[in-house]
Amino acid sequence: MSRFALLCALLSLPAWADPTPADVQKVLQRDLHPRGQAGMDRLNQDAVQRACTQSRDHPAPDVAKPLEAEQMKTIAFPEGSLIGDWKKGEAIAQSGRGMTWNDKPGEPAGGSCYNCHELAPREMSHGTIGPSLKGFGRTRGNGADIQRYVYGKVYNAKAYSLCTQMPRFGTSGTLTPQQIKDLVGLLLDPASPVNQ
Amino acid sequence: MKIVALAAAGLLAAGAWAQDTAKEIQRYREMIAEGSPAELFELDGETLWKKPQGPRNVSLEKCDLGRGPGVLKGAYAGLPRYFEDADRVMDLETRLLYCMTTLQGRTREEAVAHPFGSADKPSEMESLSAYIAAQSKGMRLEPGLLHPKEKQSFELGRAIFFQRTGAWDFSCASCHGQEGVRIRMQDLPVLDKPQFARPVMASWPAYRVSTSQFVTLQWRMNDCFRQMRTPEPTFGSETTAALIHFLTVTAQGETYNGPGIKR
Amino acid sequence: MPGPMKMRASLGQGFTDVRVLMTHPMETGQRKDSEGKIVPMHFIQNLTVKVNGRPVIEAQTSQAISRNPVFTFRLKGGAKGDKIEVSWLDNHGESNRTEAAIA
Amino acid sequence: MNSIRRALVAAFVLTLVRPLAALAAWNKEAFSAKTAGDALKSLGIGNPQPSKDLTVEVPEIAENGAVVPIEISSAIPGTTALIVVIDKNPFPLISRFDFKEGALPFVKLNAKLGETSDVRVLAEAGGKYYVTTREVKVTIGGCGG
Repeated sequence: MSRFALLCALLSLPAWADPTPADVQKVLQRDLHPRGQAGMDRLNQDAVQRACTQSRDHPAPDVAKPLEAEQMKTIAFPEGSLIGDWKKGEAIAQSGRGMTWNDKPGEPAGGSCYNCHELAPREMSHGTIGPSLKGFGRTRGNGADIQRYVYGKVYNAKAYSLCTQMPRFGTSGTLTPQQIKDLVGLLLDPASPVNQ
Repeated sequence: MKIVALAAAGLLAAGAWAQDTAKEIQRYREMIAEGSPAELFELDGETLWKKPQGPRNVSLEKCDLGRGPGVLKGAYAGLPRYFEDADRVMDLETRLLYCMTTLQGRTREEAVAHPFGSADKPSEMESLSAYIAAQSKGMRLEPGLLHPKEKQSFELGRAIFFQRTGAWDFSCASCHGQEGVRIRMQDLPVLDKPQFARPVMASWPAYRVSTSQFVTLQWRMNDCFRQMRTPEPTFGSETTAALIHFLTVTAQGETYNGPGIKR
Repeated sequence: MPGPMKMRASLGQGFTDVRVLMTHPMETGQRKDSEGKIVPMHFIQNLTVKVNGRPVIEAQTSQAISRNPVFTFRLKGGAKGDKIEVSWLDNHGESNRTEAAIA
Repeated sequence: MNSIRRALVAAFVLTLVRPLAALAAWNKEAFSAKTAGDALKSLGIGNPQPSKDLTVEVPEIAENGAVVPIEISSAIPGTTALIVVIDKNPFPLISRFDFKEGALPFVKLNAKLGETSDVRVLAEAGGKYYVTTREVKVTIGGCGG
């Protein structure tokens, strides 16, 4: 039997051969060790991570809806305007620091936004995993509803789309409420470079 | 009407610009590939391979990388694979670590005290990898897949690849599961698909220009976990070996063309 | 002791290309090490290329040449067996040289 | 005593053996200049003429400023030197190559660019100077962390 045929046979093995998310979690707990601020508790999958692993990021609606509703409850919306300082927001969007084992705990983290999104058009070095956000506020205005949507989406993106690749920046404790407001400013302030 | 035409022209220009950018970056990569300092690390690696070390004061020249003791030609292209003496699947560095502890009598702690080099301190493991991998140039990648433990390792690697975990909910597939996307300016290969995994796996280990270091697959796994905001994988653990095994099996059959050069 | 150098001299149509790799940190004096201390300037200042013992290229370089420098030079003509030598000298007075015959 | 003497003799021999010292001295003043203009002044270069015969190949976009390849080739008859200047670097003068009989005015090197900058290449031929300028944009490559 050729290696290729063997590989095909392997790939079509029944599902029981695949380790479950719980099996993998055990292996990771055995093979990884805590370092810096990255403790072992980070390997414990929550219901969202488990549902997304099991479904390869395509959860059935009856699985996704209740979990999304639960995630929505984690978001604490501040009172009043949610539009912070877009200049600070731009710096947060540029920074890829935070939460890794070699980031100093307590130091302000970034949002890594440019890693995945186009924002200010003058920054040509932007990723494309997420949609382009160029001109985001120009087409949507900056009323209370859109402010709330952007704040909530950055705080906990899983409340809006369960298996999105976007981290839960508020829920995970990566960004502070003020930093998230600054990002809302970056997207919605008419003076922000995103809207030029 | 005029506005529509203008907008269309703008879109076209933006599209052309994006294409030019991609082309220019491709040209940049070709230009730097012509002068890869990887060969300097290969020279260092050769010295280290032959240098007596450890309590037994012997070199690694009797180390069996899968093709018999001391056989280097094509050894890298046959890894990862199952080793009976260790009763597990090992990638190149895991196997080197095994030889350092069993042949040279070194402790694991000492041998992995500094597995990833920095600008101030090169790493023995990385130079050895450069030297050994270079001797598989032009050979087809054929990792082990017949032994039951090899099948298990492949399946474990694939499951880890899709496991969403860590403070930011990432899996390997968060970045490497979607076609045609990039992080910043870096194109992301879809690593569970052979057509994308092949050229990537054929070029590791590699010289990395941003750090002027020679980097290995154990380093690549380690730094991906770091950016996934998880705890740190232990060097040579089953987790890292299984991931490397899964990726190499996905790329199998490709002609090895490394050591390569990376951004 | 300086790390290894590697050189390849290959004959073209009426010229010879010499590609040389050097192990050198090329420190700018602006980088900090892992403990946050400034790493002092340390870089190659002079390069010499000789053919059969005669200097044909002399170069002066700054700290802005990339770490582990790679240069390609082009010599007029050349014949199999011609001896090419490349040497460098850095700001600490360290030096290294390598030689190869045109293949 | 003896060993010190031996060491001294060895040191003396080493200095003698270094007719690497036949090298042109390193032009400290030019390499310490903080602007491209000052660097060129230190090298005695004024008003270089743009020339199509001085070819400079650089990537328009570099993913990493730590390694930017620059390939230079001069078809100007009698070219004896090539000079590389990166305007925005803290010390703009990068290198000077002097070519003697037997060498062609060609060089390929990798330089560090602190930021997006003009790369200026000058050629000396028959006491005159020629220039070609190309811009290189430096971007952020990967995860940035």
